[in-house]
Amino acid sequence: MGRAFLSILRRDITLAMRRRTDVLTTLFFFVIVVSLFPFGVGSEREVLRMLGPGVVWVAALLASMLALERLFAADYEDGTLEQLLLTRQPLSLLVLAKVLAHWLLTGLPVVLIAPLIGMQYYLSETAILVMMLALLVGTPVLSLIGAIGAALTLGLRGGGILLSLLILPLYVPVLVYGAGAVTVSSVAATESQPYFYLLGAFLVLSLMFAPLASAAALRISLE
Amino acid sequence: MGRAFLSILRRDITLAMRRRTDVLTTLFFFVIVVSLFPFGVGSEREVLRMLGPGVVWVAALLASMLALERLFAADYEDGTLEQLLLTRQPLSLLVLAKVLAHWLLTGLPVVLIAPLIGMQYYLSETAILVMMLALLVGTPVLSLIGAIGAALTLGLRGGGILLSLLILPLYVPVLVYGAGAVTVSSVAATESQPYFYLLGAFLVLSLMFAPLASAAALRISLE
Amino acid sequence: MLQVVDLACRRGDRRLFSALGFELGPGVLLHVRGRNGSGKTTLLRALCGLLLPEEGEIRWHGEDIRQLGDEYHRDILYFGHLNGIKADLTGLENLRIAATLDGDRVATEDLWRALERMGLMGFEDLPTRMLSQGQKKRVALARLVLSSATLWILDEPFTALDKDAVALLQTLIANHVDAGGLAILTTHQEVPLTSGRIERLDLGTEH
Amino acid sequence: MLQVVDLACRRGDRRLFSALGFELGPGVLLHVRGRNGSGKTTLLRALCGLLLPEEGEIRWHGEDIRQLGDEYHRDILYFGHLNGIKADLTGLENLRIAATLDGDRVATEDLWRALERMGLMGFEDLPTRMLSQGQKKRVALARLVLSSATLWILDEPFTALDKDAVALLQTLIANHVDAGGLAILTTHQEVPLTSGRIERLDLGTEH
Amino acid sequence: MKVKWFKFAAPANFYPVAGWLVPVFAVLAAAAILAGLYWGFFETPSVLGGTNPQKEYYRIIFVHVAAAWMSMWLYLVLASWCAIGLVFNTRLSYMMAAAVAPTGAIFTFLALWTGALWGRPSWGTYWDWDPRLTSELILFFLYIGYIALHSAIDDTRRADKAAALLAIVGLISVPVIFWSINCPDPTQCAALHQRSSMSHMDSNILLAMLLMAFGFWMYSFATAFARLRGIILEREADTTWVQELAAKETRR
Amino acid sequence: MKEFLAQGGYAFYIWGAYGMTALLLAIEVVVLARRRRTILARLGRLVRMRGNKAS
Ligand code: HEM
Ligand SMILES: Nc1ncnc2c1ncn2[C@@H]1O[C@H](COP(=O)(O)OP(=O)(O)OP(=O)(O)O)[C@@H](O)[C@H]1O
Ligand SMILES: Nc1ncnc2c1ncn2[C@@H]1O[C@H](COP(=O)(O)OP(=O)(O)OP(=O)(O)O)[C@@H](O)[C@H]1O
Ligand SMILES: [Mg+2]
Ligand SMILES: [Mg+2]
Repeated sequence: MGRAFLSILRRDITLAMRRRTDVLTTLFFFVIVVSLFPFGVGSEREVLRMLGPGVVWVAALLASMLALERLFAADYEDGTLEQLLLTRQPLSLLVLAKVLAHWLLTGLPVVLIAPLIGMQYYLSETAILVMMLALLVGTPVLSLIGAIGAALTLGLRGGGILLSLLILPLYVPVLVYGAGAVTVSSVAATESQPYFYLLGAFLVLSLMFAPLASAAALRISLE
Repeated sequence: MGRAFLSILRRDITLAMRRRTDVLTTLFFFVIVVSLFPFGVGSEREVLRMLGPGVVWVAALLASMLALERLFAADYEDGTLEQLLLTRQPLSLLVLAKVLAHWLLTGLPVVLIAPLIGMQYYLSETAILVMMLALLVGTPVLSLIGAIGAALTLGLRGGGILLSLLILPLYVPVLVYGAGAVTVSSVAATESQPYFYLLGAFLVLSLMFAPLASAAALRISLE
Repeated sequence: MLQVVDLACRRGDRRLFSALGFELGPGVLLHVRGRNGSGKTTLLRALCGLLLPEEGEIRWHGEDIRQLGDEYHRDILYFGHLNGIKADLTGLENLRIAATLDGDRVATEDLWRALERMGLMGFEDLPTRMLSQGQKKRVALARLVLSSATLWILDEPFTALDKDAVALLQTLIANHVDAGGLAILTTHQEVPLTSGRIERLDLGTEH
Repeated sequence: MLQVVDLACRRGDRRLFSALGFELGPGVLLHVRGRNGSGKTTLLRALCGLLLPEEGEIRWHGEDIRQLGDEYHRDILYFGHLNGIKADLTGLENLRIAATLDGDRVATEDLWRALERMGLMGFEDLPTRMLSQGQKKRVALARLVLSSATLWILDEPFTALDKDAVALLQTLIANHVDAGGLAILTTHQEVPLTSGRIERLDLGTEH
Repeated sequence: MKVKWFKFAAPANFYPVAGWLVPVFAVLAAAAILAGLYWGFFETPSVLGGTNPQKEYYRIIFVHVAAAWMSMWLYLVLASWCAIGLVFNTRLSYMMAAAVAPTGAIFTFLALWTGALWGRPSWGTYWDWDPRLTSELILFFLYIGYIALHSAIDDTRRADKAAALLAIVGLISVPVIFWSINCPDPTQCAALHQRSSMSHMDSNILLAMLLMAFGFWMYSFATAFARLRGIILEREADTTWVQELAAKETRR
Repeated sequence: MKEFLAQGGYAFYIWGAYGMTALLLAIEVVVLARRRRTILARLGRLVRMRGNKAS
């Protein structure tokens, strides 16, 4: 079982590395969306500082969601997903491996680039640190929840946008507490502690249930 | 030639109507993205009024871009695009038909729902009117420019996000003048006139060149 | 009519064939043969103008097809590994669009008849997504019934078809060639080809 | 070993077959026949458990396959219309992952040998995207060489293969069946099947 | 007397039962709604006292509250049928779920719309990012998601199951979403909008409101069963009983 | 009557709310009825087709 998990993980990472752009594009998308706002909103320092956390989180949400669309799609189209269903491994384990790979390739880079973005929006150093932490705990939740939607919309025309319709509402709690933690940290960094407890709880819950739900959804979609 | 144009136009609209949700999902995506911001930013009236035009335009950009990803992809995957290349019709004409269908299905609904969004962000009535007009002139430009990117990234893995990387920067002028027109209109509606001239000029230019460029890009992608 | 001069094609970093030359007059069927990966599909796509050959020239009525452009497209019909039909449209709609784009004004009755000829009675009104592998292929091949093109380029048209369909397709090709058309095809299946003049081209021998 | 009781399947709003029943012991090759759209693919997918039949039951060693779940997957190998290989990985990598997921620990040498056996010498290290139609199919079929599954379910495995590959695949199937395995396959091509006991199942007669 | 309830789980048997029930519920709905409207418009004061007086516009309450209640209740019903369908694999429960969804979406939209029209005179704005309003909006998105997913898949069996799974995931998330919007700061929650005066509400108003809510409930039954009949006919089109029925209908 | 319709100057809001409610519910009922008719018509056509084939 462990070997199967690792094998899928390695496979997905290799695939992404073959097309090296894959990793970079999510990142660039995130950066571009965040950088677009000042064009639309104006570039006053106070305004941007207030907007910062919200914009970063919304952009992270969108980036994660966009990349999710392809989470199972490629495997579905070339028939490898069918084959994954027919192996002797528990499907939810394989799903977890795929989600982990996905997060390593799209979520983690976003966390790492956050300081740069924070600077664009004149955030303080504590705020930037809190933002990185919040993203670190929050983005895996996004990937896990998103996997359910990706599995459900597999192979449907216009799937990408349907997917966003289905899962963006489910992302709201993460968005609220993720952005909240950063905003509150401007008072004192410790203020954001309860936010992190909640984000952590979301992570644990989604780790437990999302792979099962995604596996069930995949079985349905491939019927 | 006219018949071929109409035939493609009708085909793409029929295809979208077969899955009636296609049209609605772009719309709902737009609405959802716009509604997400207050969760991240907070819901003070003054802040939201300031953000409104920027958020609406960024959301329109993203919605148009996401839908664009599938503009040629479906035709590419099932081989119909290959066949379009081999007809006796000028390819740029067929491309124009496809872009027009795309705009009717995704751009126009966004224009029509804008007033509702304006209300969520406490915009004044003139501002809402100006926003609708600006979207009406600006969204076709987005579709036309996007088509070039869509043609270039055809069949590449992670194409969606690569596409955004290529075309979002090109969208910036439209974003700046589109959002600018709305913001400026809070002073006086006539203030926004020069913005509209510019948006109109963008539209004319992209109508002339984008179909040709897209056709050339398609030829390259299919080699 | 079709003249291939000193053609060379490369995929990736392997040169598949070079100095390939032949000439085909009306009423000829060319059967391109070769083992898997010998470059048949590559050659056919080059003949359509979808792929730029590395060297050499392809002439149609004496003119380079790159100069001819859309005019050349009027005279050819290409059928590749992909079916080229939209899964969400019915067989009828697919066929109508194909005909319109080829510039032919075809009556709906003719479309029905073409589909019926392909053994799709009762399935014309289903989205092709709901058809089996072979039925999809039949829908795609219905274009042959209506086509007014002179040069047919068919890449493995027989796969996934059952016996009846194979026989039908054979007749179609034979009729086309007998009427002075040109056909170029590949197939691995043992299909007896019985048309006017049959030529064979073997690829991949140098490999 | 495999027992099909009173099976009925429906696609869309058409019932494809009903009251289908048969039993296969070891060393049997079942050739499912029928015209395009008669339900062969549907039956094969149901036998894998990928598709829930409308009625009836499929038993493996006397137990319902739905109860068996992943245990049943250990014993079967399915090969469908899609190749199930990743275009961006090389043939070798594709094969290694397939073997790992099947739970077998396979040495790299065996992988090389399997690919060589399929006539892919010199192509093992290319991303499969760069292979021709038939070569892709060969990569996918290399799984058969390594497989330890008892029941092979093959949906049109011969399409796109050239003569050598067809002959090779025939030998593979024959060896498997002679060694007490079970194979179920469909094909429209005229391929002489020469294995232990051959049974035929004709679908679509009621249509 | 022992009733074999599971007998009705077969669409063929439930079809006539539903046909029977539709007019009954329709009549009940019409009666309750008319009575509620009468009571609401003619037996209630035109100004509600208090520190912050509500003028005539408070009469929106009769549609607003009824629609808001139905929107939440119907989602619960929808998700329950979906769960039953997934567990017992009964076709009828999926059909029930699909039949309820559009009505639920309509009521959700109405709660939003009427709330907005109430908010303008009462709060001075059509929309506010108040927790209850916002979660109603999200509920609307969930309904739309269910319907969109269901209609995006044309293999009905897959559509049923996939949409059912989505509905259940949504059901689990609704409380979390509601609570996260309501308490954007985990240490203290924002106030709910006007949770207050239900207990000391004018009894006439209460009566009218309850009548309207009952009427909407009955209306939901009627439309859901009517839609269910359509769905059954569509999906069982090639069974003999439907064909006999169709033959009978056309002969008439 | 006029006074009733005016609703103390809040006619727009009240009738806007009730009007939309009435409209949507009415549309739903009409759509349901129309859909039933089309389904029956299609089934009828199917029956006739089958009948023709049998005879
Ligand atoms: C979950 C959905 C909702 C429920 C259960 C609900 C329920 C209620 C109830 C029971 C009242 C009467 C409060 C009282 O006792 O005075 C009320 C009032 C009101 N609701 Fe809602 N509502 C919901 C959604 C909405 C929405 C979406 C809006 C706006 C778009 C809205 C706007 C209002 C307004 C403006 C009032 C009048 C408040 C006042 O007294 O000034 N409600 N709602
Ligand atoms: N997704 C689907 N939805 C509805 N009907 C379908 C679907 N897929 C296939 N069908 C129908 O089911 C029937 C059987 O299809 P199936 O793919 O099993 O045929 P087959 O015997 O494998 O044919 P072929 O030889 O062409 O591969 C066909 O008539 C087709 O119209
Ligand atoms: N996209 C590509 N990039 C690089 N090389 C390619 C690509 N496509 C094909 N090739 C190589 O070109 C060669 C010829 O491929 P082609 O598809 O023309 O073969 P074919 O004769 O049609 O074979 P088959 O009978 O299997 O269809 C193959 O050896 C393959 O490795
Ligand atoms: Mg080929
Ligand atoms: Mg098949």
